[in-house]
Amino acid sequence: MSNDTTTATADAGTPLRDAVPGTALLEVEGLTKHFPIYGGFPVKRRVGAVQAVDGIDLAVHEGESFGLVGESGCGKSTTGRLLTRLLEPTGGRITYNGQDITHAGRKQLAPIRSEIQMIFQDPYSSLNPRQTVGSIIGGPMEINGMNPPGGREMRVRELLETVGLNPEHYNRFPHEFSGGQRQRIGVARALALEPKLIVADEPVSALDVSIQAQVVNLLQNLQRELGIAFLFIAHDLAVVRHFSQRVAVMYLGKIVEVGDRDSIYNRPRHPYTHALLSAVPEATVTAARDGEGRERIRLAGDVPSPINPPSGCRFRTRCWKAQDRCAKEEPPLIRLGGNREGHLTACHFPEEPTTAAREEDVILDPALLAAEKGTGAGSAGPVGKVDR
Amino acid sequence: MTVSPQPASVRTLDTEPDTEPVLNKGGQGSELVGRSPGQLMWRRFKRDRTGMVSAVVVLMFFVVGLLAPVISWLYGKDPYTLYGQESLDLLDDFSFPTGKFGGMSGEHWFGIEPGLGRDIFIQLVYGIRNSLLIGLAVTAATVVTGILVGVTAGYMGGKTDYWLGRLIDFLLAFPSTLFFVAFMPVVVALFVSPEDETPTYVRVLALFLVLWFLGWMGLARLMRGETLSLREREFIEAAKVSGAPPWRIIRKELLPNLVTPILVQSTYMLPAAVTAEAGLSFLGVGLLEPTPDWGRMFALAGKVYENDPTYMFFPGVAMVIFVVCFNLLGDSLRDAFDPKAGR
Amino acid sequence: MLQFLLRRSIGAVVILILISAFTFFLFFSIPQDPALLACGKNCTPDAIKIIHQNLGLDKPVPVQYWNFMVGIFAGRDFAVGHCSAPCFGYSFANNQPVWNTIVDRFPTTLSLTVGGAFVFLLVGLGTGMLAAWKRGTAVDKTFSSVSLVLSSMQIYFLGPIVLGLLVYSTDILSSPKYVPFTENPGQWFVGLLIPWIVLSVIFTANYTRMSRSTMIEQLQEEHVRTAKAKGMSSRYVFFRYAWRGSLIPIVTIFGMDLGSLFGGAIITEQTFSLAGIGRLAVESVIKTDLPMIMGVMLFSAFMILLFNIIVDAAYAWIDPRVRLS
Amino acid sequence: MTTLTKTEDSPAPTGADPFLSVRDLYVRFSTEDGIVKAVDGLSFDLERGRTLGIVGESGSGKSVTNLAVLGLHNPKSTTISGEILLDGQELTGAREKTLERLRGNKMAMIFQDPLTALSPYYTVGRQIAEPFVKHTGASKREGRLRAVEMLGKVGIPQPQTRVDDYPHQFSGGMRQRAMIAMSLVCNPSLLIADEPTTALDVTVQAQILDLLKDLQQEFGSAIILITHDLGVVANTADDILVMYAGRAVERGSVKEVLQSPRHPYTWGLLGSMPRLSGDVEQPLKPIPGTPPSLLNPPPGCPFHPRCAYTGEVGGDRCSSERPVLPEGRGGACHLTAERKQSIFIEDIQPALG
Amino acid sequence: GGDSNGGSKEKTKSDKDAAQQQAQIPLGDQAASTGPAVEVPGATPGGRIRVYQRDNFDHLDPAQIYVSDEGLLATLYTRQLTTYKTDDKGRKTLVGDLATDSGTVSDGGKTWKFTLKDGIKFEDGKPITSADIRHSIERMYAKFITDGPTYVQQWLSGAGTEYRKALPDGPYKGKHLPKTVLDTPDAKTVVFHFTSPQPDAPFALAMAAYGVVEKAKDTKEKYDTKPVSTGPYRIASFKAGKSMTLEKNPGWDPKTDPFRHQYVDGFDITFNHQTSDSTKRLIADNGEAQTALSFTNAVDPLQTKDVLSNAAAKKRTVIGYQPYVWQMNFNMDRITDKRIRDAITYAIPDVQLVRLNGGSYGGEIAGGLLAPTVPGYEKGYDPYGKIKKPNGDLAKAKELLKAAGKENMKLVYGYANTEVGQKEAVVIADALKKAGFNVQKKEIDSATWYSQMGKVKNGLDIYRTGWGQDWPSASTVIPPSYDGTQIQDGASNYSHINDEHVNAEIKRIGRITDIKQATKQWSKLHHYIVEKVNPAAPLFFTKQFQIYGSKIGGAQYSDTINYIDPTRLFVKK
Ligand SMILES: Nc1ncnc2c1ncn2[C@@H]1O[C@H](COP(=O)(O)OP(=O)(O)OP(=O)(O)O)[C@@H](O)[C@H]1O
Ligand SMILES: Nc1ncnc2c1ncn2[C@@H]1O[C@H](COP(=O)(O)OP(=O)(O)OP(=O)(O)O)[C@@H](O)[C@H]1O
Ligand SMILES: [Mg+2]
Ligand SMILES: [Mg+2]
Repeated sequence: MSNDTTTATADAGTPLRDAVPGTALLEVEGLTKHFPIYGGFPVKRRVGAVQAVDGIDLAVHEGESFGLVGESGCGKSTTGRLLTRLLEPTGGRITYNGQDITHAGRKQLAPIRSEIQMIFQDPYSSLNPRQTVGSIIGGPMEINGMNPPGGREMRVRELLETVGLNPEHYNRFPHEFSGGQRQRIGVARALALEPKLIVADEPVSALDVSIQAQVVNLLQNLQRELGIAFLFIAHDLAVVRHFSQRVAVMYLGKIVEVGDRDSIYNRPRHPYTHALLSAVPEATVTAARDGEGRERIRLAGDVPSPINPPSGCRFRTRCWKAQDRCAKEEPPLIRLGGNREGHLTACHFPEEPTTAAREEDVILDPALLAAEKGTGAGSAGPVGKVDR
Repeated sequence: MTVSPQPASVRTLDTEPDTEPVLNKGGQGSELVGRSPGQLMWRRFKRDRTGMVSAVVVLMFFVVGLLAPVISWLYGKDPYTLYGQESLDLLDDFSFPTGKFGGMSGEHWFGIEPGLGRDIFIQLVYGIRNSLLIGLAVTAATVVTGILVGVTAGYMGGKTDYWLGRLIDFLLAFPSTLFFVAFMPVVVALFVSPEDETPTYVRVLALFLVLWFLGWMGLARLMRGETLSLREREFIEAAKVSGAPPWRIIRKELLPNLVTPILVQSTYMLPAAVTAEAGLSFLGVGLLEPTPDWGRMFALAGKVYENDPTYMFFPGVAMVIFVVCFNLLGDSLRDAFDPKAGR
Repeated sequence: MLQFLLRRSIGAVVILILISAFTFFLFFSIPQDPALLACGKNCTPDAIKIIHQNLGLDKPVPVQYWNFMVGIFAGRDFAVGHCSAPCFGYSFANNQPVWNTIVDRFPTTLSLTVGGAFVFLLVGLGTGMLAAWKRGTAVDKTFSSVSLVLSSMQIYFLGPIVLGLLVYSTDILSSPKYVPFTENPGQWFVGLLIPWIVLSVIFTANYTRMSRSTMIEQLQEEHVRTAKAKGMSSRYVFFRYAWRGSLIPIVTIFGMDLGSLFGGAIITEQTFSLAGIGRLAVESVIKTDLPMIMGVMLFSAFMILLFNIIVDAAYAWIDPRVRLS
Repeated sequence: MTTLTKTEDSPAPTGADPFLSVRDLYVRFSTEDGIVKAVDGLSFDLERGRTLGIVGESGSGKSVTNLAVLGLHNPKSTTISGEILLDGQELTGAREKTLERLRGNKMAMIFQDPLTALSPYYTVGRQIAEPFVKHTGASKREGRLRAVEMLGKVGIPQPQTRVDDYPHQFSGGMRQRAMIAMSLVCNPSLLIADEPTTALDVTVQAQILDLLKDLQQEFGSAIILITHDLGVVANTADDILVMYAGRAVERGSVKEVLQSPRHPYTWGLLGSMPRLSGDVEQPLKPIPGTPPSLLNPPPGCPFHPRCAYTGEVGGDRCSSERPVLPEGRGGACHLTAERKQSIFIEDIQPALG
Repeated sequence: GGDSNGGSKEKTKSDKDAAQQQAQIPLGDQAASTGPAVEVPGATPGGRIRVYQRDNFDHLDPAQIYVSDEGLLATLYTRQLTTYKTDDKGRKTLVGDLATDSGTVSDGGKTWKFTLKDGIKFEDGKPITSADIRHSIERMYAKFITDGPTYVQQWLSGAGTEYRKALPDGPYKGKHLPKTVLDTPDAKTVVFHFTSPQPDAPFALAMAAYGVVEKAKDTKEKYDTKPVSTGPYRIASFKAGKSMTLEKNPGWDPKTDPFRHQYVDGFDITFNHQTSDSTKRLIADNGEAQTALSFTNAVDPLQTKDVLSNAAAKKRTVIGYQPYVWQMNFNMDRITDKRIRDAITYAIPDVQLVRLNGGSYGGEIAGGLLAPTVPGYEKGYDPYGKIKKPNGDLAKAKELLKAAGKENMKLVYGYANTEVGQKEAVVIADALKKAGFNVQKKEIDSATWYSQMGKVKNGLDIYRTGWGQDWPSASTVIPPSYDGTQIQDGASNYSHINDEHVNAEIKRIGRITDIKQATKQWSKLHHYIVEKVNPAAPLFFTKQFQIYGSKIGGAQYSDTINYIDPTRLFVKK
């Protein structure tokens, strides 16, 4: 087991903002996960599959925070669980530190288990209600045979302190803590093994904003001080923006756009990224009320079923720019002209790289359309587009 | 940033609390020891009067069962002596007790048994002992099997789950009472060569096997369901991510969380096992004379109640109390474990 | 739906075959010779040999099993004559065709169960729901405790007492007996009244407790609250929304109870001397009458499986989520 | 035009009475562990056609308040005192029959989780038609037609066929639309939406919020929008009520509250929200500590254990004296108005970016 | 004494009954054999009778009938060449039933000739001919007849199972017994040519098993469930294990029948009535129970007291001896020392067994091994002091065991696994333990009890059996039970006694054609067996204590049927 600390490659204490460091800690190529569906008559057999993750490529570098956003059911969690090898990939390759762990068994994974850890979404279900905080955090050390100087209990107390909990809570049970505190316990557990990479699956979605901020700050500090790399999964774009240097946008099992924070938030090219950004409610009166500055895109319906994803570009069913080509050809994830290095987009008809005021609102929702028409907010136009 | 473990309860609406309850109580100095969910349950349970009374009564049954030999020694009677035959005036020509109230006397507290003339009190004590022991053994075995199969199926999933599920379906389709009646003799025959006496323990073993064989599926299903839902809980994944082997996950993560349903279920299963045993004895395939047996007393009571109503009273009332208290205990336990599942 | 039924039926048949094999082979592992039963007073080795031949017991056990199974599906020829499918053979004890005996006994069990089930379902659900409705009141407490005490009774204990009280000493009701409904509905009713009462006393309690607790659970469901928020009356919410949800566990238990009762209410039939499937089972066990045991065992298992399927179908009827998935 | 008709100096209602008026509402639950003071002296008003956003963290009593308005609490374990006037009609002590007539008719509610809030056993159409049939005395057939109409209005494609679907056949967004259709079927004057979009994705959330706004314009209902997301309120509501530990700590119009908040808790909320346009270098400013237990809320100002400015108030006023929330625009805090303004401008605003 | 508690009046009555039962039965002539039977006083025709039975009638084919409850039923629907008739004074006579008289003997007792009456018909109106009688005998050689007595077959064609070889397929493949064995010279005459003198032939032929079967209607195996009637009633419907209804047989002519009546319109029999159930119903005497009885269920021992304490119910009872002695058989292959057998005999507390079986109404302590119904029975015969010391003589038992030097010897005791059986076992094991035995109880399935006891290697030391006479003669008790040449699987020498003197005596007495003389000799042999060999400890004689509904008339205990005589019953108006 290598005891190199990650701080060796990334300067401790300095923010790794917008960094594209050279060494990839974790690399994923064409990662695929299909959950089989059984049915049929008279003997049950495989009749189809949920294509939860369908060929994604990504790389997480040492010490960086890589954000993964997307709507519910698009395969974010599945990706996270594939990377931590909680799930067996259907296809593709996962390389950790140059080592292929795509199909490694429990024994083979043992040495790197401690290096990839996970933080979970639900602070209530992620802690065993029957174990004390001490054994929750100490358990992973015990499993991996770690005997830190001063003993495990010592170390657990240290960790509790690190995440901002009272070390005296060692003997308490999870139900005696609030959601935010529980999430800290989860963080301490992940830290116990001194990991190099933490996969955080929506670690703050279940928390109140005030608590969420506490946890985000905590994670951010950890990332900076310990140089831990994060795969940060979230559906809240604002949180991701705050925490991740690089961001990938997922849609229906595929990555549609990936790039550094600045490119994604300020110069998105994929229509879906545009739509996502425009849907985030902002707590500023000006932005919200006066309709200035921000475009307004309303997509119709929900994400299609991953069992029968649309052909070609998966977003085309909800895209206002979709054309015949989109149905036939799957757009590759490439760097478009005018994009920065590392900013890749999968779209045949990319948007202009600006989120500033658009010429038009995109409203695909028939109900909204009807309502807008009824109240005279907009005049009739081609379906899917309403002239302002 | 501590939370008081147990907020002091407020009695009246108007009383403004005068202590600062939330923060940093005992933050320094003595080590904070939290209350485990088990302890909380116990506290909640202690407040439930019905539950406590039932628990005491149930405990008494166990004590009586365990101490049967001591009671017998103190009482100076044993369950095998045919008192009514030794002195022929205790029973009349039709083998009914000659005395009033089924022959109740200072000598024979609950009277003597019609027919063989044994002492009812000590018979009942030993009957309870035997029934309880069998019930306990059956329950224990059923619970262990149920957990084993249920947790395996739930945790392993896939083919294992499928086939264990089919096994359960198969066994559930057995008509259970009929099976008991039909196969008690078979099971006995399997263990004893026809040349030897059937020792009581073989009958007990057969009873045990038969009740166990068709008894565990319900619990297994329950355990499977619980395991399936627990398996989805993220702390299991957390353990996996830190490389815990399956056995450790089952032992340390799953089982402690299954204790609750197991305990509640067992309290319901034990009286069921005891009454099932009694039912088998009624049908003539349970324990045989002269082994004292609660169920057989029950069955005899139903036959002689006209001539000897007293005889029905003791085993019958004891059985009703026993079953009622066990069920109440189960209800209370369930409430204590899960305060939301309303009564 | 059809597919579901078909699939379940195939599964049930497989289970029945397994049960038959299990029963058959287990039975033959007893050292007891079934021929002794048919043998009577002059049980000489020659006589036994003849009986073995007559009953087909001289063949190896797997062959006997095969013949038995063939008989069920295709019918079989016996010395006594042809026995058309479903043929479960002839009783060792009295040479009656097993199938006819079962068909003959079933109406008794059916009447006993249907009547009893009618009472205990109705009363059980009624009291349980009333208790849930009046939760925490004296009514609730009375129902709950009475049902608890009653459910701890055993049929073989309660039966004789009720008989003694209502029949032998007071002549309020007549002794239990079975008169076919088609023959005389009045007597059918009167004759089965006591078994129904006793059977339902014991079962009712279970249903009271069950329906009470599931109703209470359902009343806490969020969609029930929604219904209230829509302005629907408490009664409407109780009977439409909460009740529908509480049906699933009740149907499950009811199906299981019916299945096992139809397969022979052994103790009840024994207690009241009713010649149903349950008595048949006990008799044939006492006599080690293999074909009859096999027949009854399979019949009972069939009933259990049948009701399993019915329950599953009922789920689909109750819960559209099941129906459409 | 403003909802908050009462100004600080004129507590008496002026002109037309507000459509909904809650005065001094207390809701207490007796539980095994003690008495939960879920709502503790809450007052607010709401006029027709306006939207009131109630924000506050989890457990601050938002839902309890609104369930109290509908009278949906279990009377056995709940004590409710205070006044709830709906269109001049007293609701707190009202008989169940009266409430039944109002619910789903004059006042309606949309629940957070549309999957559990819709009965799985009946078709969407039936569930929508039910209150209509009950309150208007329409026939079943008319009810069904109305359900189809409402489904169409909330933007469900092919409402004639979807009306016979069951909730589980709908997607999350569609279910919430069905919930909305159900609550609007009798043209209620008051619509309470309890976190209607929390369970939904951002894109769908935006659809639903737009829909609510449009429908409000059409029906002219008063809306209470409960949420813990200030962004949602900012987009949708006219006025804001900030709740903390069962009490209202600040209220005002959206503009007022977001632009010049007057309570440290509101500052905290604003400071802990990450923004799309904020400075990523700047760490978030979380509120320290955890929400208080309602079994035993802190005395005085319930926020004081987490408040950074208690020192600026003289003595132990914060921990002993309960600050009052003035009628109309204001915050329940012992800090002086000037001090509040200066703290906000100097400490808080810069961090918000 | 053990029966000190019993009502003395009943006791004397049953003593008298026993005396009648054991008297020699004269053979009736043609006059005695003609019908119709003497009217039962007060009898009126009409009405139906409900019958509560515990067990199903497993066999209806007469040839398969050997047990008493089926035998009782058979008196209603089948007729044999001979039968018993009781006169108004209770005297029994063996008379011709289908035959005109009780038979004519010749050839030193080897040849018996019977002539059929006129007007005897089957259910379907066909006259009964000698060919039918012949067929009835011959079909008993067929393989499907596995139950039932074999006396006549063996007398005709050889002992053991030897006889089957004479006609392996029965009459079904066109073969018949030769004329030299069974001859039917004309339609009315049947002649049996036995291989040795058989003075008891008319008695044997009175057994239900020799009932006539119509040749044209013989369905072989199926006949067992649907026999053709010749008696006053026929089987209208039969649902095995559930119910049976009997209705009047139009083919039966009372004028031809010397003892049966046809008062009631029919019987409605239901099975599954445990004795406790039938007794309770009959004591209560409510509704249909007033016209009900049980053919064979005795009063439940647990309810004997109820019956006796209820004056109305007590009036509705009958009691009589059954032809059994319950005895505790010693497996003489295993217990070879007579002292041990004696010790066991002394130790068993007979009175407790009697009590468990209903007290003095269920039985009476036996001193010897011949039942009171068997000619040759001696009242008061008590070589082991069982009647004097009804609770056993443990001191003597211990002494004997000590003398034999087998203290604490292992004793495997088999008992029937029934409710009473279990209790009896407790009592017996308790006593034997006290006497110094190491008792190993072994419960045995009661349904196949005798088949299992009949195995030579049954692995048991002691076990209870009761052998009933087939007709009132010690020749149907002593040879089957104590003939040492008959030890084989399935034989009824349950004790495996093989005493040369006994064997020789059995052979000798069997050849005596003078019944009276034979009876004396049997009695002597009985003494020898009990006192000198002691193959079985006498336990008790069973009594049948029955109760019937208040509207039933004509109920009388029959000592040939050993239950209430069903042919005499009528419904009171
Ligand atoms: N074990 C499984 N079996 C079958 N399908 C699954 C399984 N796990 C996930 N899926 C399906 O895979 C798809 C992706 O799921 P995933 O949990 O990765 O989404 P997500 O992006 O994390 O969504 P959310 O934001 O709701 O957490 C979904 O359609 C889901 O239903
Ligand atoms: N029936 C009840 N019995 C006891 N306590 C209750 C009950 N209902 C609510 N509470 C308590 O009242 C407090 C306020 O709850 P409420 O549901 O109003 O919070 P909320 O502001 O809606 O939070 P969220 O944002 O999580 O929905 C909580 O502490 C809750 O635990
Ligand atoms: Mg997820
Ligand atoms: Mg809420």
